[in-house]
Amino acid sequence: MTDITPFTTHLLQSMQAFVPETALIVTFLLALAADLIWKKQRHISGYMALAGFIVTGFLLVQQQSVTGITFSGMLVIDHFGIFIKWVILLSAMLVVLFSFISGELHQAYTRLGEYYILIVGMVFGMFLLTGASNLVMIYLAIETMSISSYILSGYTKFVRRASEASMKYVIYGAVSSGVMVYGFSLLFGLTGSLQLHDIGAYLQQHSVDNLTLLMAGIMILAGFGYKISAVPFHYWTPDVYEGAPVTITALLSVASKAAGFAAMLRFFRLAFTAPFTAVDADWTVIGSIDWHFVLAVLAVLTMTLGNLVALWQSNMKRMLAYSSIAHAGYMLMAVAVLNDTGVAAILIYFFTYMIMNLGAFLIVQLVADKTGSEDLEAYSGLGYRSPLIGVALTVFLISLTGLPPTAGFIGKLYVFTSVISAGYVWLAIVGVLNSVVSLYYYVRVIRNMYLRDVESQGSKITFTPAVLALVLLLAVPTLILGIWFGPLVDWANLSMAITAFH
Amino acid sequence: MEIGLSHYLIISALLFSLGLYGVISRKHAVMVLMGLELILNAANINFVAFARFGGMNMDGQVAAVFVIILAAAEAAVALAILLNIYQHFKHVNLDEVDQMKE
Amino acid sequence: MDLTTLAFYFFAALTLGFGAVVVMSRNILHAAFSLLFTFFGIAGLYVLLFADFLAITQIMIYIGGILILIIFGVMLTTHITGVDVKSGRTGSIQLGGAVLVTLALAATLIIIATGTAWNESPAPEVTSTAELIGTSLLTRYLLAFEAASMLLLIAIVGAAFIARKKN
Amino acid sequence: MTHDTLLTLSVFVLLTPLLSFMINIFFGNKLGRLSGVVGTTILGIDLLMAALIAFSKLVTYGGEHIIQTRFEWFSPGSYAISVGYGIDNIAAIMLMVVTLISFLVHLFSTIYMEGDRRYPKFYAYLGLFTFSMLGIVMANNFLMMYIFWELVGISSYLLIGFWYEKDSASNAGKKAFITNRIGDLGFFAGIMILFMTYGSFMFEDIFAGIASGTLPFNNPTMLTLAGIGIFMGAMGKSAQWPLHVWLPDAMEGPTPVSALIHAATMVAAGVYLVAKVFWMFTADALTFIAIIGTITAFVSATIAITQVDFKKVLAYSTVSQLGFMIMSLGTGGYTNGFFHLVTHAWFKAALFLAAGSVIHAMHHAMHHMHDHHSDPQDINNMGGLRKTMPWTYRTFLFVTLALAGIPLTSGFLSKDGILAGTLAWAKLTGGWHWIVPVMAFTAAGMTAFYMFRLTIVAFHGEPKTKIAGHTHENPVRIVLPLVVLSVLSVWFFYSPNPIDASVGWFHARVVQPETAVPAAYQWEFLIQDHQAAPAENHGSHHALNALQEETHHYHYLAMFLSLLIAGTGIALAFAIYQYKLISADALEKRFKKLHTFSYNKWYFDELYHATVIALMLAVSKAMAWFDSVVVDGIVNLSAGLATVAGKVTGLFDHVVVDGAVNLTARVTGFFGSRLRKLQTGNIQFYVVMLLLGVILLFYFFV
Repeated sequence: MTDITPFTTHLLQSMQAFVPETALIVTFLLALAADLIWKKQRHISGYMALAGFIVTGFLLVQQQSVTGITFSGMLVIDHFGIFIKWVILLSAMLVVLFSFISGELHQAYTRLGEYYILIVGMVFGMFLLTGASNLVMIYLAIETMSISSYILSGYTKFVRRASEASMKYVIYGAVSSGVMVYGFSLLFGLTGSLQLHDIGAYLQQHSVDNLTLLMAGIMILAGFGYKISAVPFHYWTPDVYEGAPVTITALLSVASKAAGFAAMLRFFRLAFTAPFTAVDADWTVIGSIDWHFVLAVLAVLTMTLGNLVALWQSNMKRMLAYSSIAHAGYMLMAVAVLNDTGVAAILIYFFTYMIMNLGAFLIVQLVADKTGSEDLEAYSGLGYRSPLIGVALTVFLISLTGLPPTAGFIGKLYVFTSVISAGYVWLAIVGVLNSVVSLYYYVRVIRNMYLRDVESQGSKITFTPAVLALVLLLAVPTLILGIWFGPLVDWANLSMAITAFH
Repeated sequence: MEIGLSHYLIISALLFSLGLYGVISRKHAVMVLMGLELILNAANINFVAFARFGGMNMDGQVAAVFVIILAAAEAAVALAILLNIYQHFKHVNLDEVDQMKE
Repeated sequence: MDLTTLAFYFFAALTLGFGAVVVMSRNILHAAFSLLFTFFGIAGLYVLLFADFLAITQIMIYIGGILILIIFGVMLTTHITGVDVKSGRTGSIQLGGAVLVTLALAATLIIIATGTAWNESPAPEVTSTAELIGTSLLTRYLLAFEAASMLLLIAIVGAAFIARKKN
Repeated sequence: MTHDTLLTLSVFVLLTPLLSFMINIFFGNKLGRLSGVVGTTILGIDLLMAALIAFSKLVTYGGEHIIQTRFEWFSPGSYAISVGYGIDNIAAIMLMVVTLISFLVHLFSTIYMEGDRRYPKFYAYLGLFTFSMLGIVMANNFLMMYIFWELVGISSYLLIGFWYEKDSASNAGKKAFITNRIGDLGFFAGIMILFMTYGSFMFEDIFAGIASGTLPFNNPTMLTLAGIGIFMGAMGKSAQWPLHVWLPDAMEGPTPVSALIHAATMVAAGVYLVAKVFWMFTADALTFIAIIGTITAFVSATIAITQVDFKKVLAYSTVSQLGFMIMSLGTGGYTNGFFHLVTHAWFKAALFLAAGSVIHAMHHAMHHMHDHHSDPQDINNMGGLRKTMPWTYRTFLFVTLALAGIPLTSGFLSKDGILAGTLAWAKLTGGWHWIVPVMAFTAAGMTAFYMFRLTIVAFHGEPKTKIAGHTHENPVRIVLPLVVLSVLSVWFFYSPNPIDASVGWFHARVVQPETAVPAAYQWEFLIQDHQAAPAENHGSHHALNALQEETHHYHYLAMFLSLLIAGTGIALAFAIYQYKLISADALEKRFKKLHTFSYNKWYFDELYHATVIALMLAVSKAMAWFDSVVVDGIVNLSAGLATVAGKVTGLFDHVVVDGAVNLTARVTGFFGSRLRKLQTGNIQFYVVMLLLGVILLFYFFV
């Protein structure tokens, strides 16, 4: 019998680093129980979920200084992961708040027990994904969040569109993760390890067959690409975003994308670039495959397709789906440079993207609840029918375009700076051209709100103060972050180093 | 000829492709799910074969265990979703479930 | 040709032959039962690869669980008595695409499988893998093991919700 | 006032209009009619503070180049981005221009916008606009310049489209917005070239970098391109050909807005930008600027001749004058170009406000007579306003003289300087460059002609309609701004000598900066001779470079020529419009028929034989032919010339500018429409595409 004392010590330490996730599990179970006990309370599990998220947030604050490799290398806790976890947690909290006021959900159900429970489960999966440093863990975490989101995207199951979305999502997701697992198996065969650190170390010491490594890498990219909606793995995105309840669409477009980016970055950092250095601003790619170029091509494809097709959309949710594809493309540019500055840029971008995108979706939700339509036409004269909503949506769209003085400008600025300073001027130019194209379709909405169908402006749309407060909660930071973003940048710079040493 | 690693890998590659063919070509959603199972099994054969020929590296077998667990969970959820589709469309032919497009 | 080789070819043929039937058969029930034999063939391959525990698992979970689930799915979504039990194929253009893509991928993967210098080393003698896997699951993979139980719980909650007819 | 006090006060000047915006946007509905009072008061305070700053900077610190501050904003990657703001002499003068005109427009609008249901919003937008404009004035770096530049674009978009119920107004707003984006694209590219080379957005860093001999990408052409890129931003904002198309349409906005934005401030932003970064233009870039300015000045003058809409005439005249300013800067006439900006701001604002006064009176009269069909802006509906609106007429006449460049007005001083400058420039550079002064003088003549045509048709003679007869002079809050602005157009404010500006304070305080561009890429004559002019000789006793010397030589020739040409223009206007109206009581059509070809021919020959060379004769033959084809009431050849020029520019706008915009839209739209077909809705097709993606990527990167 071997001595298991070192293992138990390690396990106890790991458990301490696992408190936020544990809190999520407890929340999941409590919400499940609460839902069974108080059957009359429509939002009881929602309140539990929100409370659980707040507790998780407190625990995350406690963890701010923790860095370490836990559970025998399954999970890494570092500043980078914690930043992404904040993005996930904040967006989940906001989406729960959106759900409280969603007419779409309440028309269908008197109780929403499973809805909030599954959101907690999804957040748990995403938390795991941000730290996962083992291929099995990555697969497991992706499946955990995916299975929750398959169900959630079809949650309004009496709606045909939602059911269709759910079905497409599950099939596409299953194939993507199947392809990814196959890629994992090839990587395992090449290096004999499932541990990302060990894979990196092995690749550095041995030269392996390039073709195989490329195939494995691309198959794995298909899995990550599916999560972050990168072209050509994006096909599920528009249909699922359109069909799913808008609250879930919002969550998918921000949180699940953030988790996907985190896993992808960590994977590239640990497995495909040289490890063993604590502070290494420029990562050195192992082997002779030019991953910079591969990722840059994906970035160009992603943002170009997203923007060009978005021009043709008349459904707001679908348009925002393509816009979210385009934004994934902008962020992929910063992935392609594969260095710490790029990571910082992505973190900044994600934080701003979270606020502005959730804001846009919130307004889509509000308008759909009031007018019963997600069509662009429903926004005609909105600027006069509900001035505050009109102004807020304008702010969000300008921010999504990336014009100053909004948060979106700062995100884009940092991404472009990181790309240019890494020497990829052509990539930045493509990015800027794409931004110009995106102006067309974002401005189209603003034009509809202010310059079209002014006759029908008679019917005012009013919202409760709570709803307006929620809108302002997102619109004001969008503007403030456009001017005062020092703390965000400092935080991102603090979090940009992905733990890469053993 | 000695049965080596590559024999298993070829089986796995063929099974993987068969699974994909099934996913792409069958109308009936349940058959698509069967194709998916083949894909995952192909990956599993890889894991186990690499484990065996990589010096009995148990990581591969453990990975296979997890893939099996997840395949089960995924199948359960996918079938539940298909039942729901059946409620709406009275069939589960994937090529006729295409209301949302472009 | 020794017994192991013979067994390998037998199981390989079982796997691929019935695998082909699964994806080609027009009758869904035929496909489902062919899947049973495919899984069985794979379990046999696992035995040949010194993965006895996995072979058992494969039979238990796949044949005892997933396959039953799938057959239920067939029952619930098809009028057994009608013609619906047959599944047509998708349009011919897409079918052509499917064949092409599949062949291209298969060829590429086989080239890779045969042409790569894999990380190989001689295997030590092992009697049973069950203990090794058990130890792994409860030490190195403890977190994954626990997380998988979370995942199953989520899947149960979700599947139960979505399959339920009433609100 | 110390430097620090001055800088602190500038922040207040900048933020005060923002306060007005905040108050009016959030409490506008509660304030109602009071919002005008609030806005005007706030602007009044702002004006006083700005005056204090301008006085302090120009008098106390006149010799210092700039009083500024900078601080590090943030540092992405390896860069450290600094921003800041500063007041130099031209900024101090611009502060006065912006706040004073904005204040007067606020005051004017309390009457003009009375009864509009979005009255408070109007004041909010005015506040926002003033804030953004002041931001441009104070920026001492490209980053802030660009940010405020866009803010100005947005607020002007709001103001132009203020009456969005009118399709034409909202379309005009869009047109302005989009056209400006085209220019801004160049602006952005220019900034990026500089930023990538010098790693800073600060003017001082970039100019120091250029002066030290570092060139973008080690290539002088890139420096030229960066300059042209930045100038493209100016082309958009300052409505330079071929991006001028938006400005006349922008007249759909309320008239006080036209006065503020499209006459005095925003359109001047482009000129201001060129002056601000004058240091970094190479000789090639300057030549490009000069040519664009000249074309603009000439083309839009030809168009202005035939317009019948009161505001359209003024709009084209504005474009033309902006062309003069840009041309002057391009030919190295830094001081005169900026001088013209300032003088033009006063008298053009006055012209627009007078137009507003007339339109307001016409509206009232129409309302009184229950007429809702006539066009209150058509000058053919006016006439005889001299008697009903005496104050408007007097001020209008005086500022028209200023615009025409008649001595004793500020316009004479600045325009004369520009014209002399073009002569000097052509002399020094030679060759085909002589076309610049030729076109400049022609445009100046046309300016005098069309302005007097406008004055005579609208104000002189008998009322052409009953409406015009029923107009009345407006209240004092409308007339006072007119008087103030007219008074500011008297020569006395700029120079003690009514025919020579170079002895005045303006020339002493606005001194052409030394170019930062290495001598090899710059006009020789723009480089100061340090031997002749010791370094301590800054401020009022600055050294003159060769161009300035030459400009002095041409001063009297230019004065003589421009007076001759302007006089001819005015005389023609009187001959055609005033005289005929008096002599013939017949209807307008008959009046036109009475004036035979010979008279027009004579006018044409006179004008062109005296001024234009043989090239123009060929054009004139084409004109004559064109005239006979377009029978419909083209009464003189100058009008024919204008039509052709207008058509050509119109064609250019439609085919090239619109075409480029449409082409981009079509190309992106084409690919978008094809790509979206991939989204078939069939999940299995998606899976095929996924696998295809894997395979293609694999073989692409192998």
